[in-house]
Amino acid sequence: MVWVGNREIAWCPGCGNFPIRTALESVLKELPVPPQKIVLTSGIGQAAKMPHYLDTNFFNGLHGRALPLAVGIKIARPDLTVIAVSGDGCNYGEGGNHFIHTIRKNLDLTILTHDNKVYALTKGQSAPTTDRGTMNNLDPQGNENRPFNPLAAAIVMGAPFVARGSAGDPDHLKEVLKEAILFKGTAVVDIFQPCVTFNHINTYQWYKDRVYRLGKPLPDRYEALKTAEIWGERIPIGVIFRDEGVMPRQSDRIIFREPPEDKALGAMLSQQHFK
Amino acid sequence: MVWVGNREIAWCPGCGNFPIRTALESVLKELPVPPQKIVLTSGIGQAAKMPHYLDTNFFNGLHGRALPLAVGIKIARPDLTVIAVSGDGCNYGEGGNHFIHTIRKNLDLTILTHDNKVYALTKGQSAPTTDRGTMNNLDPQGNENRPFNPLAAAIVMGAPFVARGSAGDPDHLKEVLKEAILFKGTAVVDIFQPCVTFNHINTYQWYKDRVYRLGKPLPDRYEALKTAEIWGERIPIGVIFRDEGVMPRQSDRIIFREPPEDKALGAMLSQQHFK
Amino acid sequence: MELNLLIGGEAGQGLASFENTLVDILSKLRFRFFATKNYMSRVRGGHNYHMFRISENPVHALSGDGWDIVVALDRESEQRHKPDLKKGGLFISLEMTEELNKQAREKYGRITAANEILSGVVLSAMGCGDGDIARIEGDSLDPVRTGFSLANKWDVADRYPLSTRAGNHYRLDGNQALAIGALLGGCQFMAGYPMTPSTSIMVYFAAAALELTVHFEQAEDEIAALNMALGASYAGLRSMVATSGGGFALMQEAVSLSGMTETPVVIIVGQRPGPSTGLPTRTEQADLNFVLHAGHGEFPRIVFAPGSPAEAVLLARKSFELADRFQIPVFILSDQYFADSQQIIEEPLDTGIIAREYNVYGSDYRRYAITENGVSPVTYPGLGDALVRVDSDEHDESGSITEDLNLRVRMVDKRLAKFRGIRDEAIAPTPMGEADADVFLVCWGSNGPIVKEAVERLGGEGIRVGGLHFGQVFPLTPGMIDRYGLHRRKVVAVENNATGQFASLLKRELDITVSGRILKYDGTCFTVNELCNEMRTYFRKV
Amino acid sequence: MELNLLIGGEAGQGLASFENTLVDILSKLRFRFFATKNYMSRVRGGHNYHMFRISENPVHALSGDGWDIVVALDRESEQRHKPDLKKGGLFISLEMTEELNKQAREKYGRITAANEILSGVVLSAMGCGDGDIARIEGDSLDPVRTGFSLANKWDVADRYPLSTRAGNHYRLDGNQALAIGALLGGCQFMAGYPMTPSTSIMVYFAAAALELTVHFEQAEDEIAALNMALGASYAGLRSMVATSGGGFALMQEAVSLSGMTETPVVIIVGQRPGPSTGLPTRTEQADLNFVLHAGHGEFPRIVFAPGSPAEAVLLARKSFELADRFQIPVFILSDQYFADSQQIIEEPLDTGIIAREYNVYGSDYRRYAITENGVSPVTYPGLGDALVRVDSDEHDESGSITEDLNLRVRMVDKRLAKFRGIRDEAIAPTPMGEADADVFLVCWGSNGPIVKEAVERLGGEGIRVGGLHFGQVFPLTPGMIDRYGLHRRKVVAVENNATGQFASLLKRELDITVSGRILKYDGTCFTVNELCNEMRTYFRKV
Ligand SMILES: Cc1ncc(C[n+]2csc(CCOP(=O)(O)OP(=O)(O)O)c2C)c(N)n1
Ligand SMILES: Cc1ncc(C[n+]2csc(CCOP(=O)(O)OP(=O)(O)O)c2C)c(N)n1
Ligand code: SF4
Ligand code: SF4
Ligand SMILES: [Mg+2]
Ligand SMILES: [Mg+2]
Repeated sequence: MVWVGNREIAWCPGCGNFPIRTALESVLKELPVPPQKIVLTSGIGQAAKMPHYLDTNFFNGLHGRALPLAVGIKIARPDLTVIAVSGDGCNYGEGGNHFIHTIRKNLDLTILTHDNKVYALTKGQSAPTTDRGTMNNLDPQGNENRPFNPLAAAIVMGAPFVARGSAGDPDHLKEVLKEAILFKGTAVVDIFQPCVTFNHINTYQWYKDRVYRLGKPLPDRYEALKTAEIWGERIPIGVIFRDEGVMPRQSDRIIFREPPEDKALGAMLSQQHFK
Repeated sequence: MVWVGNREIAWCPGCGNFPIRTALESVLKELPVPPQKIVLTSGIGQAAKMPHYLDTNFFNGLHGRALPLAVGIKIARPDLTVIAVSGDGCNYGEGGNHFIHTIRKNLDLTILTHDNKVYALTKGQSAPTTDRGTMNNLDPQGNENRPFNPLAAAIVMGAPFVARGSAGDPDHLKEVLKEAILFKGTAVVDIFQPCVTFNHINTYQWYKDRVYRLGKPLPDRYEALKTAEIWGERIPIGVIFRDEGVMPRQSDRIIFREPPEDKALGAMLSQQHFK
Repeated sequence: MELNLLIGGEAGQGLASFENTLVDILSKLRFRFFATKNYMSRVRGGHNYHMFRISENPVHALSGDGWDIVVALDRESEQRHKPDLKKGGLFISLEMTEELNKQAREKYGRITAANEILSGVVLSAMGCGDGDIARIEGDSLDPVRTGFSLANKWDVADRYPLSTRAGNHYRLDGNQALAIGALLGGCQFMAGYPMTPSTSIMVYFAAAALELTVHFEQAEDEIAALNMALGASYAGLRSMVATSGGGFALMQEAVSLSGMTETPVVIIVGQRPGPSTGLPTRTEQADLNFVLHAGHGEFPRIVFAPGSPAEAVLLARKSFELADRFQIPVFILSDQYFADSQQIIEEPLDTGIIAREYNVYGSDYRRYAITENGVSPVTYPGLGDALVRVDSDEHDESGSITEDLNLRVRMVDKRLAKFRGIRDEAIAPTPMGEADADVFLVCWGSNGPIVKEAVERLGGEGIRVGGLHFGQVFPLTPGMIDRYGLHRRKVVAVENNATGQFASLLKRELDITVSGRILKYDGTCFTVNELCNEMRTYFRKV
Repeated sequence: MELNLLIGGEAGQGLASFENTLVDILSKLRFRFFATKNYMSRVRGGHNYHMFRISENPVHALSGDGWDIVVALDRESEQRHKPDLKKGGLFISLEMTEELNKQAREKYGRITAANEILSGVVLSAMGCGDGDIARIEGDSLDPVRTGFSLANKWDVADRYPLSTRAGNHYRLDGNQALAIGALLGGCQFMAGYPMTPSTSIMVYFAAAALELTVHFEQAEDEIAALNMALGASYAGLRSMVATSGGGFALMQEAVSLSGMTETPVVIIVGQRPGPSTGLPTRTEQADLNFVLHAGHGEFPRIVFAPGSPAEAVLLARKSFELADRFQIPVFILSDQYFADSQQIIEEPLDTGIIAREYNVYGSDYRRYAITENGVSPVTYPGLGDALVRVDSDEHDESGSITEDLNLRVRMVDKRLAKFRGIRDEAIAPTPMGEADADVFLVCWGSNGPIVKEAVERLGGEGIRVGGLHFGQVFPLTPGMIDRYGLHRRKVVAVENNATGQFASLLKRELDITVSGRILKYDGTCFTVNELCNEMRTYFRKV
């Protein structure tokens, strides 16, 4: 059992989820809003347990469905800071349709994905981000699918803020997370997360040998796209794309605790009312 | 009622689906395989009725699910020519998750989408490709979502063949369709299809004023991406990206009518058998 | 006295506009009517027809007794429907409507005036003259008068004089009634993906969002729709979705999520003939079992099936109250026939809006505190010091994942304990006909008013039958029916499906043996006449 | 004589490897055993335990009578399970296993040797000596002998001498049995998305694909999985999917599609406690209703629920035959307890592979030709001149969309007509205990063997009870049970759920009143002892 403070945490010792949790916890503490005004949504998987290990509101829902929950919450309550956090299988696999369409909605949301390139909770199958050729119990001859590039997909869907962090560089990760959450609009962050139990390829050391921090975000979408697709000996992390020009929708209209007035509804109803 | 030959067709007179049907029909006739070896899959919508109006095998399945049907068929029967054809709502909306992941599978399939930028069969709601600001009964204040660009998405997912056709240019469309179907690998074609009943913006004339034919496909993915995103006064059609380098998987392994042999299964079973 | 009218033609010929024009005039003139339609799943062509029953008495079903007037906008309509014209009825042929169109174009410069001219013909047949049409305004007035002259020419004026009229009333179709009920129930959030026959609920809600503090969100799929609604409900808004069988199929996992997280939500399922895509624009009642058992695992629910727009307003409103009270999913079963039938409502509607309560708790708040009745105190993020932690895994009182198996049992018991309160609230079925008859017809949902009229008609013929319409189909409690002594009577179920799903439910839940099943599954509704015939046969056989 | 052993510890401490080592040795030595496990939904930490029952008699359930040996790899295991150690039983403490690990490392240079040493202790307790272990090969042999010495040291050698052993047998867990049954049934295509407790069926199938002409495809989600399987089935391969409640929830629409298009498919649902995510690694039988009513609309289906691996092989094999024969979806209900229990099968298995038939038709082929028994001739694309046209809308005989409402009725009748043939094929329940007892226990699925042993044990005590295990839970026909006169007896249902879903089904389908329900829903299976206690209480009350 791993304990952090007086919390028992159900992750394996050494899991990349721990530094991500620590980074997120300190960012949440530094936000200009109290924890009561923050809601985390998540799906099912190891990463999706995250909300249980932080002191905020949360809705830990279904595998793959963290995003539509977040959309419903944000539309209902523009006053809340809404962050969806789940694994790569959850957000890009089972939940892939929500990933592409939530971005298109242009709400002021943060989408965090722990990218361990594996279905960890179910013990090691290929995730959308798994490299070709990777072998596991359901891919005994090696995964044949081209890996899904979440950052490139997010850019193409029109996300105004697209970034990558790494559990192996927690200080940098903290900065990225903070910038993402404070960004006004849909912010997408993919986070490299070593899974010490099931992923023996993309280890801390593997990332350490490759990852470098980007400087300023790239202003040009195509440059950003190219950068998002850099993979191999050198892999960039940081804010890859940031577009200030887009105003998120729906930030002003308050309907919570503002029930429709009898009079207004009466006026509508009167069209069906014949006296 | 519209009749084509002795077929009654349930589309509105003037619908952009007619020229697409004619083009597809003549391509199918020119293919080096008999109609018995061709399978069309489709979902639900106006476009999805297409297979009923052609003389091949078909599986007209569920709204949004033309692609997994096609995947199952192609894996079972590499000897068949498999074409999935449906509307933009079907393939990119309800079926968006299959769109992105089917491409990653790299099978020898063709994916055709009639892009009328509207949910026509349900009478006019916004589709994923609908422009921002478009008004309709469910978007009385105008659609707020960024439009989905299917070609850009396909390129980013790694599709080796990505093209656009237009019902308003049937000769060109026919060429594009033929090239797509003959291509060995996943070929994605988005087809502009005027809906004369529900889409009063993207009309034949609108396309006529804008559409131009591309020359050779662009060899560079980023150039192709840029081209895929050109929108406005001038809109390119044609094969935007074509990568010969990728071999589709699974074209060789025949299992149809080759049931496992008693002996082979016996050998496996013997691991569980103790004498 | 009544007038039964059918107008048939192709999709795209303006049948729906005619319906709107006529019912609008009828409503304004306070005529009692029932209107419904039968249409194909295509935008142009095919064969559609709209049916109107205009009467001195309140009418809420098709009589099935033949047509007084048939209007054929194409040859197919003539072939199909002219045979059902009553003796002495008026057939308005293609040629006659062409004359009508000509006048519309020539006299009024707009083809839509044809709708008003034809309405004038109908009004004249009903005995209306210039004096009656004061409530019709502006543009329409003169074309209606043209219709009067045509009626004279076609010798149909005053043939079906309707003297009594309704008072103060509402005119609604089933989907409007559901949407209004939802708004009255304090619903502020709806997410949806278009699907016949429930799309128009979304359309109504989206339109309401222009005027009221409510929101409609078009989702990328039905999975997202229900998850969004659960998110919005969790965040503080009464929420709903509406769909049909195939879309509801995609919502199953989130239904179970609602059950586990105890997040209230209202789910409207507009039934159409299945399986799968089936007949997308027709009617059926074959998803009862699917809705009763939707979602994996065990959790409490309520299923309503209103029979009339008035009941729909009432039950939709109540659904939101009960969903919140018990923190459960509440289902409303509708169908295409119900959704697309317009009629007038003469009973008064309670139009007061009810709303969610917003209680504030401190930092020791536990979302799943175990209570006697299974219902935990609820609050929403950002109110007071409470953190609201909800979880799809089995959880402890504070919402944290648990694998404590004793606690698991207590949590199951807590959730299922709500059934007690739910059963206490059960809404009794509506009795019809003779309370002490030997034979009882039972029905649910849209068949209610049809069965009611059939029971009354049979009673008029001296055939003693009782009837029960179930507006609440689940749970079924002995208290709902004990006064009717159904165990001693012959029970006949009337259902729009092929297997008699409600009949089986009565067996399972209340040990009632249904001895006869009158089932229809061709995609159309029953008519009163059809039901009466079935019952007469039944009595001959018994 | 038998030996009951429990080993407990954290996830990641090698409990599963120990289980594998021990059952492997036991199998080779032809001991009769039953092994199952109880584990948490995490990869490391928490509390897991594995249970073994090794016996002279065939054993297929946990006895629940206490443990002869408890091995605790951590303090929590000691606290939880030492109290259940039988008087005189052996407790192997943390300190003792540490000694064992030390020997493994020092003597054999590999920690995994500890599994063999511990197995040696157990074997010695069972009376094994050097002479018995000839069938154990190579590396393992010496560590097992080390275990023998430890057993001597701990004074447990020969304490539970097991003299009789099984003959020729198979060793399988529930999921292996299902996968093997599927392969024997000619299944060549499986698509899936990982989900406990069904993932290992996929693992087995994916491994089989390395050797056999079958294919496993990992899908992007469960919706895709079932649609792929339907595509493959349409194209010519017997196909299946396996999942659990939440994944099955996502397959509902495609279930209905299978019904409408008459595309055969086999669907395995491994149940776990819900609603929603619930307790992902525990056991329950609460998805019966969900599976019975899965998919919108009305269409025929069969639902099996095997109780033993042998029955699982048989029914899985048969599922493919019946799915093809009637062109329907066939469901197999399993659960985590069933999936994860390993045992030996002594009855002979029919290991002949059956296969689909490939008939060839001409150009006048009609996929949905209406026949007396509802089954149309079937062929596949590319065989002969036939075109194979299938449609999710209502369709005519050739597979074209139709809105002909008379044809609609005939097509519904055609599909439902298959129920007649299906009912004729119904597999009778397995009787247990006294055929003329006044009290009958009924159960389904994994409870079968537990109830069987309980009934026998009670019989041994002079308590006369009969029992019926239903391997087929739907449809239920009078013919399946008429010889047992259940209407005259007291029927008690045993189910792993909180509401007694099968009991309600018996009421609805066969009008059998279940007077007692023994229900368990804490995520664990029944033990024989527990059931016997419940029954003794029941008899005291009656
Ligand atoms: C509908 C559904 N399908 C499958 C599962 C089983 N399941 C639980 S977690 C998981 C994969 C988790 O992978 P990922 O999202 O990458 O999270 P990780 O465990 O790697 O952090 C799966 C398939 C489920 N809970 N629900
Ligand atoms: C699961 C499900 N949801 C909704 C529908 C209703 N529906 C039928 S067609 C359609 C949209 C069709 O749009 P598109 O795919 O673009 O086809 P088009 O009619 O425009 O050619 C919808 C929403 C359905 N049949 N199934
Ligand atoms: S299995 Fe992998 S992802 Fe899950 S907790 Fe362990 S190391 Fe982390
Ligand atoms: S509604 Fe639009 S897409 Fe459908 S048939 Fe008519 S024109 Fe074509
Ligand atoms: Mg992962
Ligand atoms: Mg479209």
